[in-house]
Amino acid sequence: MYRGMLLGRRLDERMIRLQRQGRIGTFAPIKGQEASQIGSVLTLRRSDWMVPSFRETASMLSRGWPIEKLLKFFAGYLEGGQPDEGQNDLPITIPVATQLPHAVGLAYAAQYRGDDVVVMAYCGDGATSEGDFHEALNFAGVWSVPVVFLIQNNQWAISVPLKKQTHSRTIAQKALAYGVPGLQVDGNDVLAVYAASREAVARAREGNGPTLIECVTYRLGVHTTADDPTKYRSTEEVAEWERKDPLTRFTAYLKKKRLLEDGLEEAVDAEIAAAIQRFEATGAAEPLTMFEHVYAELPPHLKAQREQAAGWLREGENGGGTTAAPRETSPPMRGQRATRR
Amino acid sequence: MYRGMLLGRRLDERMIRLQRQGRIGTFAPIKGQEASQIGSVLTLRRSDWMVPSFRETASMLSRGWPIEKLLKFFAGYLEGGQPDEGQNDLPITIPVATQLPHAVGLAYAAQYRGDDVVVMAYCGDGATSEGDFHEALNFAGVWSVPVVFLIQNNQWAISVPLKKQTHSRTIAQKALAYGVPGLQVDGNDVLAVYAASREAVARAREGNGPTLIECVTYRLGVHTTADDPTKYRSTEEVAEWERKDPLTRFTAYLKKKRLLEDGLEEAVDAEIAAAIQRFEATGAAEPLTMFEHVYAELPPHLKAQREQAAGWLREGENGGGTTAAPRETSPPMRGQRATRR
Amino acid sequence: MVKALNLALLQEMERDEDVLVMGEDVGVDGGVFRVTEDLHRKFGSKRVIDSPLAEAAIIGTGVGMALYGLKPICEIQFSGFAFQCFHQIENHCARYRMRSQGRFHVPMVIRMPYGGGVRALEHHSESEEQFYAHVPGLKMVIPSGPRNARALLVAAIRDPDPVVFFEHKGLYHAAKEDVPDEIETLPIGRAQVAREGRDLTLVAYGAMLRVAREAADTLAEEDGVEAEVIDLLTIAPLDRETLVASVQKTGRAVIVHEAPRSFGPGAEIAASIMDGAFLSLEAPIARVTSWDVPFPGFAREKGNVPDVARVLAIARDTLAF
Amino acid sequence: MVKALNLALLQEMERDEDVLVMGEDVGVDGGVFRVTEDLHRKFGSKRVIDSPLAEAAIIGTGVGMALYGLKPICEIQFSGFAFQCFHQIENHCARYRMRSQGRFHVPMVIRMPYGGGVRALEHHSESEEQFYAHVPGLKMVIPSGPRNARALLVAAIRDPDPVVFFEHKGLYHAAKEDVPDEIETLPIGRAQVAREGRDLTLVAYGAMLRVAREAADTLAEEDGVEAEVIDLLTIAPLDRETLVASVQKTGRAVIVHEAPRSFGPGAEIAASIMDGAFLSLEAPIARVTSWDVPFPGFAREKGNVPDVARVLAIARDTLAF
Ligand SMILES: Cc1ncc(C[n+]2csc(CCOP(=O)(O)OP(=O)(O)O)c2C)c(N)n1
Ligand SMILES: Cc1ncc(C[n+]2csc(CCOP(=O)(O)OP(=O)(O)O)c2C)c(N)n1
Ligand SMILES: [Mg+2]
Ligand SMILES: [Mg+2]
Repeated sequence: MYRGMLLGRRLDERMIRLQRQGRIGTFAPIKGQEASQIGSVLTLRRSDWMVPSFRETASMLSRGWPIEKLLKFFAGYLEGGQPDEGQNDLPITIPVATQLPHAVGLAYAAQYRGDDVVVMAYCGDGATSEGDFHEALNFAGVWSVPVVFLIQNNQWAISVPLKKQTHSRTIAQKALAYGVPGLQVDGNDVLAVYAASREAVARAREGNGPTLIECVTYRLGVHTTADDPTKYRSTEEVAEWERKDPLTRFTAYLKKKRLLEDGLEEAVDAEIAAAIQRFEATGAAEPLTMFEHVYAELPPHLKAQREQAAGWLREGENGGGTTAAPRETSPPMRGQRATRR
Repeated sequence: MYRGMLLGRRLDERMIRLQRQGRIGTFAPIKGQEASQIGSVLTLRRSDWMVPSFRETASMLSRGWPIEKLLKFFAGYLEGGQPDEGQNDLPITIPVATQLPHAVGLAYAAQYRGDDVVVMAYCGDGATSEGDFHEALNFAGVWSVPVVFLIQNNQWAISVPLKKQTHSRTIAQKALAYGVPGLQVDGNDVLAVYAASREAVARAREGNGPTLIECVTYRLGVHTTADDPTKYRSTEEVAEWERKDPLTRFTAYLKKKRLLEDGLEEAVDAEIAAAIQRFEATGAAEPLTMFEHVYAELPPHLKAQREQAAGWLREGENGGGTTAAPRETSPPMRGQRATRR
Repeated sequence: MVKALNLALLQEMERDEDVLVMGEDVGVDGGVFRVTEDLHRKFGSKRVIDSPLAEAAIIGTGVGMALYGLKPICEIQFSGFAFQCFHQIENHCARYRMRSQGRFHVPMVIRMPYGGGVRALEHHSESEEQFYAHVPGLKMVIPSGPRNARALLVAAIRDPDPVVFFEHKGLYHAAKEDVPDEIETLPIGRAQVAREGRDLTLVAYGAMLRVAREAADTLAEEDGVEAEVIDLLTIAPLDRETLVASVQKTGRAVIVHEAPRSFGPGAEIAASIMDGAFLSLEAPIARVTSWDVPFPGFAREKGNVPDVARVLAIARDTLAF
Repeated sequence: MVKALNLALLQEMERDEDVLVMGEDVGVDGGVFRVTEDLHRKFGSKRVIDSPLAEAAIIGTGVGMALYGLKPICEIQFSGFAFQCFHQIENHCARYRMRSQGRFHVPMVIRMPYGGGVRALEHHSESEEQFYAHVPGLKMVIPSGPRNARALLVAAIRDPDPVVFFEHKGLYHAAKEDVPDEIETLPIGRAQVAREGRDLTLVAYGAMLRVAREAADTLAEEDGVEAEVIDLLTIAPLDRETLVASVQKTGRAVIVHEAPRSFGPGAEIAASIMDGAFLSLEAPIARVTSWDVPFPGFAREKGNVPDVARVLAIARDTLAF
């Protein structure tokens, strides 16, 4: 549990540096939300399903996503969205709240097949304003399927604070609209999150339907690496929440109980460093694979387009690299008319 | 009040006959919901706005929509969706729940301009499942705008009963998700609806924001004239609700109080008959007007298309009729190539 | 055509337990057009699901079921209400294979009634095929009659990719045809030559096929012109081979569709034919379509939707070019 | 271009109290691309509205405001998230004039950043103009640089019809140009000849204009070919006159866009040119576009989005036809 939180935090910090160096693109750090993620995800079995939003690094790592896959995702390789065969997770979803109905559908399918499966779906406070949130919760309620909606209420949706997001006093009470139990927990207390999630997962597993859990937490860092939070929130507010940092808090608790292993930080850092090495060793993306996963079989027009693209690559100066298209100075290709159909 | 309910009921019956005769197309009867509609709409001032769904005949008549306009709408003339200049109503909206955000926007605009305006928006129980319902309510709550959401919970959305529509015990409690007051009233008691609506309208007018009102009522007839409710609900259920018929109930009440005017039925029927005559006297739709309301000004491609269509009409055997295109036997038009651009 | 579609659903559900049906009023009521009639009685409410009124969740939960390995057939009650779920279709149905680099795919069918000419209310008469045809990862199918409707629906259900399946409301009851007992399929992605000819190619699909056929008959009778009629059946991926081969022979083409003209399906069909048969073209490829207006209410629809007379006139223009 | 757009908003808001700005993060934060920077400070939170996270309601409430007589400018944070509100756009923005037979209209602008080449996440790099161009009742505008962006945005705000206004992310900071102090407008519905030529017509818009221009320069230098470059500026209604006039002169055309090819905007452009300039055509009209694949992640985007080399090669093919 602690390891998961620590790994999340340390990787976050490393990723910010990688982003600054241009080795990965925009991503969403999790600093401050480690407890909400780890406390909840650990209540799942391997056979259960996890449906992340875009800020669940810690949950994903805990589910076994290799670090280098996450890095790839944020480096613009869709390979980073490919769970291993048999791994019951959906990939990162960028369009806010759109993953929630998928979670409900998975839960329905599991129930239909008679499988002992619970689905946990993540989203943020801002996501609760989307129509998809509403429709997913409503379907889950009517169908009484085994799904847990884990809302990380980190107080902000980019620059929009909760009070501009909804006039509802809590997110938890939104569950009432669907006849679904709603809980609110201190999302910075990993044990509280664990307890609430365990209850919800158990309820789902026993066939008693969905639960909504609101984890009250805080995004201590930037929204994404493209964001400047000083434009919209005060340093006092951040400082106040920094005092409630879930990692500091759990560290103190474990220290008091003398439960903290030695050398954990070093081990975690070494794991990250090794993964980054593996990430950096991955070759440039093969552009032609973009034709591979459009349909099960390549239809004629895509075959033609693929051939045309392949022709480009063969003739291009730097064919095969990430910047696959021939540069403007390369000899232009001719005679492709036949494949243009 | 009584007159409005009676007019709604009688017109309903006449419209069903018109539909059976093929003089209008599919429409949605209101039988059983007259109290919910009249009790609510009468709390509005003329300067307020009314935003109907597709089953608000009584509300619309009460707001001054001429009967023949409604008939035109259901006869496939979009002229039936044209409110008079200065009439603060939106036209009938077919896509379920999509009108609700419009109501919120109207209310925002009124508040922005400082106008003393309340907006009342109608929808059904089924509509509450749509994302647009959720998003509209949420915006209304955050913005605290003068809007009343009047939900006619008539127990069915076509063939889907309320318990398959949502697992929420009431529709009223859905308001909690938005920090908005929610009321449930007996929608078959016109005075109760009036009282609740008056309270909500007053709250809005005083700047205290939106209210959701759930009118518990029942659709006694078919969903639309294309529907066969015997496929999905029992005659016992219908019979039970027929005993609660809001019109019978209000008639009995007024009779007891000796408040019922004589000759009302005849007057209402005469009004309907006159309107139907006017409706039947309207000429066939001029097809070329379909180009008129696409943009403020006709762009070149529509000018060309309009000319081409006009050519058809001139040459067609039965040009100018509702079945505007020339029949297959008419001499085909030539030389339109120039306008095809 | 309603019966043929119903038979396809029935037989595929009998064949494969993973096939589910979901949508508004598809269960007890049997669908507002009766396409899912009796399925609820036969397969129960877990397999024939009367969903709440929310298109995005119908598709969104369908995606989840498909990711799990089921084969949901989702009905959108009218194509005019499918924009409510367009984000789920574009963001996810069409992309899950790519987004997960092949780990997942979405073997789902999205059925919807489309098209005009049936005296329907606002938003009930449109032809929106273009929106789906432009989305990579989707397949877009429109049958023109009972037999091919059934065969294509079976193929769509078995297809590992998401298929948007349009059913013309005007054909539901009008079109009658004998349909064999045993299951048939037709390949998705293939057009059919519905009538052979050498003077002109008429391209159509859905309810416009009949219009094109009748125009071809009249041309033969009155003008001595033999028009080839191509029934697209699949809009995307477009069967360019069949189109090009025909126009290489005829040199002239007229495309007929109900969708508005500008940026419509006829544009791609024309552009593709030009790509492949440029040197054979003896006249510009013409398009007979609805006008570029929002559907103007059914009192005016006859002036909007293409009919035989319009096709004939434009065909004669094209022949005389 | 960000500054030019910001100036247009500022000046129009100063000029007309009915102009409002609404969207996610457009207020205090000034927009994720800073297009609405400082407006919140100047006009307050009633006119520059930080909305909750719900695209359909942003457009839906915007429609309501417009029906009341205001002129909302709605920002969708990225065009990839606009399908969440596509039903409001198609059902209502585009149709209220028709639906109410002229009693109401929707003088609203829907701004969104679009396009690839900026190393962005999934759903952040697409070009969806086709979807809007096919909807009757909408206008669809895409500027290619700061000055025309500002002039077109002003025109869009003043336009009585709903305008979908795409801003290419790659131009926000890259494109620099002097912009005069006084307000300028450009007519919506008119293309511009960005470079005159007599041998070939290159049609482009948005970020592809630069690509087409560079290709034209190279053609002049290396091949002695004078290409005419047309900057569409408005996608719909399409300025067919300008296109046809150009190709009547050059006889050859290559269309460049970032949207996927099939059923894309290039199809209509090609079909329209064929309609109007058939007898002048000396080669099939070619299209240089992104491939028909979902956006494949930015590690592969250079292989997907058209570049100068591809345009050159296809242009030379077309010239050699
Ligand atoms: C449908 C959609 N609209 C807009 C965005 C842009 N966007 C990305 S994250 C975000 C805010 C999300 O807030 P919240 O749900 O609270 O999650 P958090 O970022 O706080 O984790 C926005 C507006 C998006 N990704 N998807
Ligand atoms: C977005 C959308 N989806 C589906 C439909 C088809 N439809 C028309 S009415 C209706 C049921 C509406 O139920 P409810 O909201 O309870 O209103 P009621 O008909 O009971 O008045 C449906 C599904 C529609 N008009 N719009
Ligand atoms: Mg948040
Ligand atoms: Mg109802």
